[in-house]
Amino acid sequence: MSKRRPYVRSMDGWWKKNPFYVEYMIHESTALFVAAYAFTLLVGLVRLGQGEVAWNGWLEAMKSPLSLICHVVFLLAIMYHTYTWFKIMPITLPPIIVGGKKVGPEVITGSGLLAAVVASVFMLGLVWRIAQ
Amino acid sequence: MPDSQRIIEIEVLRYNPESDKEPHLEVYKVPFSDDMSVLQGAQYIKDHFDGSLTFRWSCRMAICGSCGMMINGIPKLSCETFLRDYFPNRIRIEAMANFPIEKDLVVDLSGFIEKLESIQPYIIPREPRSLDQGEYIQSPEQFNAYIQFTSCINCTLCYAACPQFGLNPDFIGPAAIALLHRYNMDSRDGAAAERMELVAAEEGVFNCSAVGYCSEVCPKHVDPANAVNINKTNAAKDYFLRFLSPKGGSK
Amino acid sequence: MKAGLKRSNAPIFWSLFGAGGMFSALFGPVLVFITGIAVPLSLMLPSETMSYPKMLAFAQNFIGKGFILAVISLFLWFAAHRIFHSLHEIGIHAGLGAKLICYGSAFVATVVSAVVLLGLGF
Amino acid sequence: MEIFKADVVIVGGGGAGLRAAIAVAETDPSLKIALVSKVYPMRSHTVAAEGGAAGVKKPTDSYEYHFHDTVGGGDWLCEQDVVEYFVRQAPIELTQLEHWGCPWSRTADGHVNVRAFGGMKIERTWFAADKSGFHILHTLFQTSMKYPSIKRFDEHFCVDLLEDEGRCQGVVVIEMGTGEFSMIEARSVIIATGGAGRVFRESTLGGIVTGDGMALAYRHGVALRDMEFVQYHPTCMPVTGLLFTEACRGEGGILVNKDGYRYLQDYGLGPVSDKPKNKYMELGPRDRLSQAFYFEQQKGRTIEHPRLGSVVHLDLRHLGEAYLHERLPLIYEMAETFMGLDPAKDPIPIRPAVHYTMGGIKVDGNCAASLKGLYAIGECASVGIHGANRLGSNSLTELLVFGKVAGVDAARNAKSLAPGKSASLLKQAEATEQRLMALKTKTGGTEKIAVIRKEMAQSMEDGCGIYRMANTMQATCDKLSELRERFKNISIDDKSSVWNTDWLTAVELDYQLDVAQSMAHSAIRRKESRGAHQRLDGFELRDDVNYLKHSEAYYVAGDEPRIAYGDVKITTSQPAERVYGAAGEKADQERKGSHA
Ligand SMILES: Cc1cc2nc3c(=O)[nH]c(=O)nc-3n(C[C@H](O)[C@H](O)[C@H](O)COP(=O)(O)OP(=O)(O)OC[C@H]3O[C@@H](n4cnc5c(N)ncnc54)[C@H](O)[C@@H]3O)c2cc1C
Ligand code: SF4
Ligand code: F3S
Ligand code: FES
Repeated sequence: MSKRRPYVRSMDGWWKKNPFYVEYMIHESTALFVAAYAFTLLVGLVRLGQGEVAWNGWLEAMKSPLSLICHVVFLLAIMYHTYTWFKIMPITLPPIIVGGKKVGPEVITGSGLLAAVVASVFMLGLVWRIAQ
Repeated sequence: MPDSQRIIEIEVLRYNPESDKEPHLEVYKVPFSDDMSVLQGAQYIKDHFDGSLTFRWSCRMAICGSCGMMINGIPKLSCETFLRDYFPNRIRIEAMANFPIEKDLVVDLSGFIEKLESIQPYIIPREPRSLDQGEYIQSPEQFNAYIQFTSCINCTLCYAACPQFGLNPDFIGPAAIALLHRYNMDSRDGAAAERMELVAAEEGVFNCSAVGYCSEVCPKHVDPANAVNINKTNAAKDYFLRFLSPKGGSK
Repeated sequence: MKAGLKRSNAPIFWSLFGAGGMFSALFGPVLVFITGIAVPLSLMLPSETMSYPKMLAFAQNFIGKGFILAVISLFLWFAAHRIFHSLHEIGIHAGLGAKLICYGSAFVATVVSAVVLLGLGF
Repeated sequence: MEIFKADVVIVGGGGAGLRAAIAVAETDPSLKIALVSKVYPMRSHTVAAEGGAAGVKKPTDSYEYHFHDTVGGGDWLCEQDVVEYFVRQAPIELTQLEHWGCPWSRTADGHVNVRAFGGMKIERTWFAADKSGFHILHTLFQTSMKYPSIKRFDEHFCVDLLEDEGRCQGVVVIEMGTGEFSMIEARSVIIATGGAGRVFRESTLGGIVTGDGMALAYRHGVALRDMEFVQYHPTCMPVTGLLFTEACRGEGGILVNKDGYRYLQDYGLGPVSDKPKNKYMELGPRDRLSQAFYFEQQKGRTIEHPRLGSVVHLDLRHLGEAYLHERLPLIYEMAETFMGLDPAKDPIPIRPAVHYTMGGIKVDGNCAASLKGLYAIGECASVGIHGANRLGSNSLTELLVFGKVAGVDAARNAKSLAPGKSASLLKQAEATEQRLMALKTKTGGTEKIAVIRKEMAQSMEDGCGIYRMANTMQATCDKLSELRERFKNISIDDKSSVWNTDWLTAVELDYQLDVAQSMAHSAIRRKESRGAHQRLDGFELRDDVNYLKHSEAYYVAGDEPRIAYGDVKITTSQPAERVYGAAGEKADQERKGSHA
């Protein structure tokens, strides 16, 4: 009879054990804020479907201090999501060869962040024009 | 003060399956010099304090892949980690995380080896060639497509780093997928479709949530996270292709 | 190769996750800023930017409909996937229940959005 | 005790063992192969080889050149017929490895590239960056998984051979994870357990390189041949012995003593030139460079370091940081991490360390030992290609060429024989188990493993180092006999079954003592200087009249080994003087002249 008795360690609380994991959990949790924001928009959409009064009520609610505070939090969280999304991007892409050399991870992350900035400016500009 | 009189405290997670119910920490005071690795620290303990201390090692030059352990909670090769970098603090060494502990610092690697075997880690020729025809020709581009993924030393530090493997030991995991990718990307090989079955299976790439720590701790810069994540895209393509073409991707 | 391998259905969810993650990374911050901060406070943008007629017109336009649906639905599919995984990671193995709640709400939200958008006409 | 029945059992999962396993599997898929290794195969020390594997590749090269380099490099103690076969098979085997996926470095047009190596006239060393051994080993290991007939016994420690009816019929192994014994029956047994350099103090070798297989065969009456020839590599890290590859010198690194003087010019390797020149100065053969170090030390011209001992400097500074990063990245990293110095700014302290055992289990050209059914391959074997001094990059090729030879012949042998009598084998296996269990459970021992090991290593270095003298060799022989006695009183802390490395280390030490004895006693009998065996006590010259002979050490239970001598097979190359540097060039020209 074998005397082996392999000991399996518990995974409980693993995410607290290493700063790398803590960061991972934080960036994963930004999804909560994305969801909350999407639900806010969903409510808005439903209100829009219910007519002008309902929609104006929603717009009014968006002006409440609570809503504003929430949205500042959403903004920060989702910006962090954007940052980490592009930070991880290099591991998800096949190697990109430019001029016989592999493009470095910083370049990929940088390009992603740049794309997000461009998209934001474009969107703001578009909305601004429509609003005029 | 001469080097040899400096003493560092090494705390070791000990576990003897025949007498301990669970692992416990023990502290040893080890004299050390600047060029002494953590592995040599462990050897000092074995030679001078307790011959029963058990760990794997061989090459001492970071190439055989046997001496991985958790050093202050981080998966590292103990032969290329130096005591001087921790002194005067205490250093804690433990068996690699996410694996069952067999004894002290030795973990059960049989699951990993089975995974290596399961990925068909050999050339299944695209075009067979006889020895008289000489070597296959590979352009620098073809060579560069896979060479990075050949440098894995099977140290399994990436498994000790990957929480998804910890949570689901059936996950094929970073190093094995990196090796699978190595063969898929080799211009001599033609069996990527055969290997897809495993990539796309429940044990396959979709267990990975892109934590990325595997690549962070890899001592040979294999970037296994990249291999895993590229194959998610491949597997997804294969999945949807099944609906489009009558033959589909793989089975 | 091992026998009895079961193909994972993850690609469906993973693809939605990826699309939503990318979409929210690119447009999330600016949308939050516009709808939640700039318009309510009339900051940079006039407050009638999101007036009923304007929004109605937007929601009745093909592109507008598509955009609204994409934002709400993909954001939620992305979030649902991550949250489901995180629950698993912190050791809450609610299993099927958690799966239903996470992906279910994304699904319901998608359907509701689609119904409302259709109801608003063209 | 569990019993496994195989047709061929291979002990050792390094390059040699794996190549043999594949050869058996390809020869006859119906044969059951047991591959035993005390570490997972990819941990075997083949993994550490950096430089590459020799095989004729360029159109300007020829088998004859490779043959002459090898035989001359071996100081004419090679089996020339075996070398002839070897040089012809080399390119075939290296190509085979390419077909299996080995990522050999390539030229821009996609063909395999070759590099220059010490003692080789023309570039013929196939390499995979500076990790050739690593890639060879992993390629073989992974390819071996293709064959269902290879059953691996990973982390199983071989402790004995089984012999019945005058032939070898299996092995006894301990599963390290459980401490349990099993017996593996087979009609052919191949030993591929690697070198034994760990009997010395400073070596480039991994902890597993303890000469187990040599001792196993030796105890069963098989001769260990040419054991006195132990190669010192001239440029190693002091204390740890880690290797700084020959490429450091190939790229232009120089060796200087404490006065900053390029001392090699004083030892027949000059004159000094600015650029590295093949077979001159730093690019002379390993034995000569290591010998020069010794004399510098004797003359007090080495640098005395409080902790590192006597060293000279490997100076790479003039190559510049950028170039070093490009050409010698691993070496740069090693100097930084292991020694905490920057090779672009500081010279690297180095000294010679033990690197390779030329000798080993005596086998014929089919790798068959004198005990029927037993084969040996790789560094543990002496098939006869290295003679008194191995040329760098010949041994990796040897693993492949002779791994295959042994595999094919072992398969043939297994098919030609009927299975043995299990009962009689089992009795032997049980006796072995009892002997080793007694070693473990015995109490009251006072000798520490680490102490005996240290004394053995120190004494081997003192007596059987780069230069040897009768009195110091005698002291080593005496010391080893003393340690053999003291070993009987060994104490083992760990009494458990699971993963008892304390116990297995003691078993290894037992093997090491045997091998050390065979080396020391072969050395003291050889009253000449040849290749890696250099004496300073009146036998400074080669003596072809009396010693153009292989030494053969035979085990004598409880006593010192018996040394006998065997003939050297000479076909086309008659012994001549081995000269390098300007003298070497002159000799080459004279030879050419006389041929013309
Ligand atoms: C640093 C370094 C660099 C080198 N560079 C080169 C080079 O550039 N070119 C070249 O040609 N040569 C080189 N060499 C030499 C060459 O690498 C070795 O000679 C060769 O790899 C030995 O291979 P092997 O298969 O005989 O043994 P190994 O690879 O050492 O394998 C031995 C096997 O036997 C097993 N084993 C041992 N004892 C037991 C036991 N009791 N029970 C079960 N299993 C056992 C081990 O587990 C292992 O699997 C170098 C050597 C070193 C150390
Ligand atoms: S991928 Fe890196 S960390 Fe993982 S086993 Fe290979 S070398 Fe080790
Ligand atoms: S750490 Fe694990 S989750 Fe993926 S990116 Fe690496 S395999
Ligand atoms: S001992 Fe080989 S990798 Fe550390």
